Amino acid sequence: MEFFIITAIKAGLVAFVLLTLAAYLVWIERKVLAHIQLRIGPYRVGPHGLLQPLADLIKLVTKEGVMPAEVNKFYYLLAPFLAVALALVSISVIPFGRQIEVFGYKTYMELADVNIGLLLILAISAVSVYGIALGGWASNNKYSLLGALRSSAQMISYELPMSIALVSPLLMANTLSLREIAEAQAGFYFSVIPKWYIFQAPAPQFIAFLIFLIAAFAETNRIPFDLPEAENELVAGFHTEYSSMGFAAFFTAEYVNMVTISALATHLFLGGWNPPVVEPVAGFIPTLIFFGAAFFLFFHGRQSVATRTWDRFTFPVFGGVFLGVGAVFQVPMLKEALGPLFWFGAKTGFILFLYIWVRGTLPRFRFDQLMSFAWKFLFPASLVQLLVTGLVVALKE
Amino acid sequence: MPATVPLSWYLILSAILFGLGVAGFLFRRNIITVFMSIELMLNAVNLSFIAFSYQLKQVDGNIFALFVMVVAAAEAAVGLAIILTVFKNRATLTIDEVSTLKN
Amino acid sequence: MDAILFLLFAAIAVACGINLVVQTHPISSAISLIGVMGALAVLYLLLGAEFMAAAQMIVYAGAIMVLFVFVIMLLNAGAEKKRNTATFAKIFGVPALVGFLGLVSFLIQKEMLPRTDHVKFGGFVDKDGKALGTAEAVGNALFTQYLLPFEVTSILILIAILGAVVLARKEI
Amino acid sequence: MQHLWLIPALPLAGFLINGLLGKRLPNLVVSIIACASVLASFGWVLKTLAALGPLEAAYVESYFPWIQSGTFQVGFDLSVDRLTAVMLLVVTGIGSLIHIYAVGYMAHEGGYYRFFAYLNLFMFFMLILVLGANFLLMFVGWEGVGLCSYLLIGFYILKKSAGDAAKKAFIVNRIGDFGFTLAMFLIVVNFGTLDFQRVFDAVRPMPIEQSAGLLTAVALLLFVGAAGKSAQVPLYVWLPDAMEGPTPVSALIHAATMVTAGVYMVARAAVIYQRAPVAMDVVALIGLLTAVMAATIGITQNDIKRVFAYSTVSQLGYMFLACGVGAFSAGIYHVVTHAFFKALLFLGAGSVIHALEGEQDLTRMGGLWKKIPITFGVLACAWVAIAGIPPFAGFYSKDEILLAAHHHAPWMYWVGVITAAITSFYVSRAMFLCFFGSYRGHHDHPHESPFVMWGPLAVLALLSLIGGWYFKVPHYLETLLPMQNVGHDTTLVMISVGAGFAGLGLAALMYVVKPELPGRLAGALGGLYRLVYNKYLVDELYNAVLVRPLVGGSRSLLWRVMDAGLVDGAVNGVGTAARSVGGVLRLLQSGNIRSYAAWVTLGCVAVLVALGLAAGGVR
Repeated sequence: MEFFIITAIKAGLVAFVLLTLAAYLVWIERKVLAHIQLRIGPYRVGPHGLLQPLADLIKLVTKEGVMPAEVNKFYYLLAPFLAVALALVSISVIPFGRQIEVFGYKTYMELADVNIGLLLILAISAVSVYGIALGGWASNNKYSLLGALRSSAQMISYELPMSIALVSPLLMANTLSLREIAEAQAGFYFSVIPKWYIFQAPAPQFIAFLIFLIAAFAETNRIPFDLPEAENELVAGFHTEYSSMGFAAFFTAEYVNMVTISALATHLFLGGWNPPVVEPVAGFIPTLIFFGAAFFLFFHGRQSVATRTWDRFTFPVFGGVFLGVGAVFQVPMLKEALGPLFWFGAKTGFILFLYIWVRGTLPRFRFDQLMSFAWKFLFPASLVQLLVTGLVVALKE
Repeated sequence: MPATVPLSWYLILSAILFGLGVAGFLFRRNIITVFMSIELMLNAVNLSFIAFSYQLKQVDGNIFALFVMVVAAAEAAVGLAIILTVFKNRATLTIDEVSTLKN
Repeated sequence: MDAILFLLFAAIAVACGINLVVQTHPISSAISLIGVMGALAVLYLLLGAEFMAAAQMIVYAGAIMVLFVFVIMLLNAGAEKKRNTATFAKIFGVPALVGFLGLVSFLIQKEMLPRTDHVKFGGFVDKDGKALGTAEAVGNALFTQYLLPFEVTSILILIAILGAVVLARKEI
Repeated sequence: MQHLWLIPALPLAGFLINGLLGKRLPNLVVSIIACASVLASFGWVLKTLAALGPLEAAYVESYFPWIQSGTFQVGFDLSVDRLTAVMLLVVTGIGSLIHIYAVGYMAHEGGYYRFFAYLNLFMFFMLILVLGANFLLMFVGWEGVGLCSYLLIGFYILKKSAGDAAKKAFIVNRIGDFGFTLAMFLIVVNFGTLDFQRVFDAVRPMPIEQSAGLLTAVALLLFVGAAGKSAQVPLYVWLPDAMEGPTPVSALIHAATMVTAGVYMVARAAVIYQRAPVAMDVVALIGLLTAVMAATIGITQNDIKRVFAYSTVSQLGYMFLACGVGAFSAGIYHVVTHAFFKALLFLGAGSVIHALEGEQDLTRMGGLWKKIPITFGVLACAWVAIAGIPPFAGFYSKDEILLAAHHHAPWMYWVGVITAAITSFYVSRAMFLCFFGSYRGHHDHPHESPFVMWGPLAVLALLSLIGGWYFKVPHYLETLLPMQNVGHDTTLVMISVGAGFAGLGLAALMYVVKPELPGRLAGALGGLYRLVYNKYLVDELYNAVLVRPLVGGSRSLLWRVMDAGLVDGAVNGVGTAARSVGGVLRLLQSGNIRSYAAWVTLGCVAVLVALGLAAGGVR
C-alpha cells in the first residue's frame, strides 16, 4: 500500500517539477535567444520577465479553444492529449539520483525502476509520433497534413541512428536499466578524467554521443530539423489549427521531450549523476557556484542602472535565496541526496542549453537534405561506430 | 475472481483476435484495412507463440514471435509499396476493383 | 492482480480489434490496431516476455503502423463506400468464421485447458529461476541457437528494402 | 601414384584458358599457353614412363566411380601399358611439334585463339581416348576427337565447303560410332563390365570361333567404329573432304593421331580379334581394298593435300591389313612411322602452300626446289620414307606388314606390293610435279617459311629417316601383342623394295623425262581414268542410294505424317483439353481476394475438423 502512496507522491512531484521546468525552459529559451540576437527578451512580466511563463499559461488557458469546421473531432482532440501524455510517461523511468532515504523509507529517485527502462523510453518515443501525425491529419489542412507527413517520416528515419547510437553504451554497460548504466560510469582515470562513457575506455563514445544528439534534435522536431512546423513554408506545420490548450499541450510535449532526451543523453554518455571531479571537491562545487551567483547578484543589486529600479530589491533577495540553497548542499543528511541531483540537473541543463544555442545559431534544413542526411550519412556512420565499439569491447573481453 | 488466469485464456484471446483479423479480411473493402487485418492476425499468432513459450518455459517462442515481427515488417514495406503503385495506376484503394489483372 | 490486468487489457484488445473491423475509415482502423498492439504488449509483459513487449511497441506500433498511417495520409484514403460485391465472402465467410472460432476455442478448452498452468507475473523463468524473457536471454538464443535464421531474416529485410524502393520509384 | 590425370588435364587447362580468355589475350600469349600445355603433358608422359620402367603389366589408376547402376559400374580409370605408351608418345610428341608449327602457319589467320583452343581440346580428348581403361572412357575420347575434328575441319566458318566437309565428317563418323556403341552394349550384356582388363580376362579362356559368334559380332561392330574413325571402305569418304581444314589440322588429326585411333582400338581389342578369325579376314580384306582404292585415286588427284589424304587412307588400309593378318604390332609400328612421315608430308605441303600463298593445285607448281630448299629437303625425307626405300622409316613397318600378309595369304602380299608401288608412284608424282620441271604458277617469288615452321619439319624429317630402325616398336610390344614368327624372307623384302623403286622410276619417267606422257595415257584409257579421277563416283553413289531416299522419306513421311499429324495433333489435343477444363475452373478464380479468403477459411475449418474430431484432438 505504502508503495502506491510513495509512487503517487513521487509522480506528483515529478510531474509538477517537470511541467514547471518545461514552462521555465520556454522563458530561458526566449531569454537566451534574445541575448544571442542582442535583444533583451521577456522583461515586463515580473522581474526580468520571470513571471512570463505564468502569464503565458493564463493566456493559453483562458483563450477560446477554436474547433475548426471539417476536422475529425475525435482525433483532433485526441492528438494533443496523446502527445503530452506519452511525453510525460517516458520520463517516468529516468532516475535522477541514487537511492535515498526519506523518513526511514528507502526509495530510488525515479518513478519506476524497470530493468528495461531504455527499451521503454524507445518504445514511447517510437509511439509519440502519433500525437503529431494524428493532429496534423485531423486538422484537415494541407499544411498540417504536410507537417504530419514530414514529422512521421522524419521521426522514423532518425529513430534508427538514435537507437543504434545508444546501443554502444549498452554494449559497455551490459544492462538496460538506466540506473545501473549510470552507476557503471562512476570513478575516474588517474582521478582526473571521469569514467563517463563519452570518455571511458576501451571505446570512447564521442561519435555515438554526437550521432545521438543530432538524432535527438530531429526526434524532438527542433531546429535545425523542425521541418514539421517550418513556419515559413507550412505556416506552423502540424499545429496550425490548434489554439489554446491544444497548442499548449503540443508545446509542453515538445519541451518535456527535450528534457527527457537530454536526461537520457546524460545517463548514457555523460555519466548520469556522477560528478566530473573527485570527492570531496565535487561536494563543494555546487555550494561555490550558488555562493558565487549570490555575490554576483548582491554586487549588481548594489550598483544597478537607474532605469531598473526593481533590481535594487530583487537581486539581493535572489542572492539570499541562492545563499540558502548553497548552504543546503552542505547539510550532511541531504548532501548525498542533493549532490547527484545537482550534477544530473547540471548536465541535463547543459544539453538543454545546447538545444537553445543551436536554435539560435543554425538555419533550417531542406526536407530532402534532412532525409538524405539521415539515411546516407547518419545511419551508416552509426552502424560503423557500433561495429567498431562492438569489436573493441569484444577484444577487451 | 481468481488471482491468476489459465494460459488457455491467452490462447482463446489470440483465437478471437485472429478471427477478428479474418473477419476484417473478409468484410473490409479498403486494401489498407485488409492489410491491417493481416497484421492483426500476425499479432494474434505472436500472442499464442509467446503464450506457448511461457507454457514450455523456453525462450524459443519469443524468438519465433520476433521472426514473425521481422517478416511482418518486410511484408509491410513491400505491401505498402505495392499499394502505392496500385493506387498510382488505378486511382483506387477498393479491393474489389483491382480484381482484374489488366485494366 | 494478474487476472484483473489480463481481463482489462484483453478487453481493450478485443474492443480495439472489433473497432478495427467495424470502422470504415482506415485511420480509425489503424489507430485501433495500434491499441490492440499496445494491449498485447502489456499482455506480453504479463507473460514475462518483456523484450518482446518492447519490441512490439518499437517495431510494430512504432515503425510498421507509422508506415501504415503515413501511407493512409499520403493517399488521403477516405472512408470506404458501401458496395455489395463479393457476396460470396459474406455467404460462405460468416459461417466459416463462426465455425473456425468455435472449433478453435473448443479444441483449446478440450485439449489445452487441462494441460496448461496458470500465468503468474514473473513466472517465465527456467529451472534455476533465471528470467527468460529478458533482452539478455532472447539475445543469447538469437545469436547462438538461431543465428542462421537471424542472418537469413536480415537478408530478407534487405530484399524487402530493395523491392520497396524499386516498386515505389519506377512507373509500373 | 603417377598422377596420370595430369597428362590430359594440362591440354584441357590450355583449352580452358585460351577458350575463355583467348579473345582478350595477345596471340603470342595464346600460342605460348597452347604449346606449353602440350609440351608439358609430353614431358609428363616421359617422366611417367621413366618412372614406370619396363611396364610389363598395365598400370591402372582409378580415380572415382563414374557410372554405377546395380552390379554394373564404370570407373573413371586411366591405364598405361606398352601400347598406350607408344600411342602417348606419338600423340603428345607429334602433337607438340605440330602445335609449334601451327604458331607459324596460323600467324595471319583470324580466330587464332579459337584454333589453338580447339587444338588443345583435341589433345585432351585424344589422350583420354588413349589412356582410358575401359571402353566407355575410350568412347568419350572417341566422340571428343570427333567433335574437335568437326570443329577444326569447319574452322574457316565462312567457307561453305568447309562447313559441308565438317558435317560430312561428323555424320559418317556417327555411323561408325553407332557400331562402336552396339559393340559396347554387347560387351556389357555378355561380360557385365566395360573394363579392358576384366573383359579380356573373360575372353582369354574362350575358344577360337571357327564360324561367326559372339566375339565375331563384337569384333565386327568394333571394326565398324574403327572404319568410321579411320576412314576405311565404305566410310572413308569424309577424310579427303576433311582437307578443307587448316593444314596443321590435317597433319595432326587426319594423318598422325585421330585417324589411327581405329587401329589403336583394334589392337587394343586384339584379344577379341584373335578369337574371331572371320572378323580378322573381314578386317584384312577391307584394309586391302581401301589401300588399293585410295592409292589408285591418289594417282589422279591434282590437289596436293588431297593426294596426301588419299595416301593416308591407303596407309590406314595397310595398318588394318596388318591387324587383319594378325600382325597387330606391325600395324602399330606403321601407325608410328606413318605418323612421322605423313605428318611431315602434310606439314611440308602446308609449307609449300604457305610459300605459294594458298596455292594447292599441283599443276600450278613445279621447279620449287631451288626456291624453297628447306621444305624440299624435309619433304624429300618423307618421300623416301613413304616410298619404302630402306633404311628409312616406311620401309621397316611396311616390310613387317607385307611379310605378315604373305604368311597369312600370299595373294594379299602381292596386292600389297602393287599398292606399295602405286604409293611410291603417286608420292613421287606429287613431288616431281611440285618441285621439278619448270614453275607453272603465276605467283612470283615464293618465300621460304619461318624457322618456327621448318624447325618441327626438321625434327620430323630426322624421325622419318631414322625412326624406323631406331624405334623397334614390334619388339617393344612383343609381350603385349605377340605375332607369329614369320621367317625373314629376303626375296620378299627385295621384291617390295623393288616395287618401291619401280613406282619411283615410273613417276620419274612420266613426269620428268617425258612430261607429255601422262596426258596421252589419260586419253588412251579415258573411261577408266575418268572413273578413277572421280574417285570411283563413290560420293555420287552414296548420294543416290542413301542420302536422297532419306531426305525424301523424312520429308514426306516423318515430317508431314508423323510430326505434323501425330505429334502436333497430340500436343494440340492436350492444349485444347486443358483449355476446356480451365474454362470450367476459372469461374472459381474470380480475382476477388475476399472470396479466396473465404475459401481459405473454409479450408482451415476442414483441417480443424479433421484434427479435432476425426483424429481425436491435438496430441
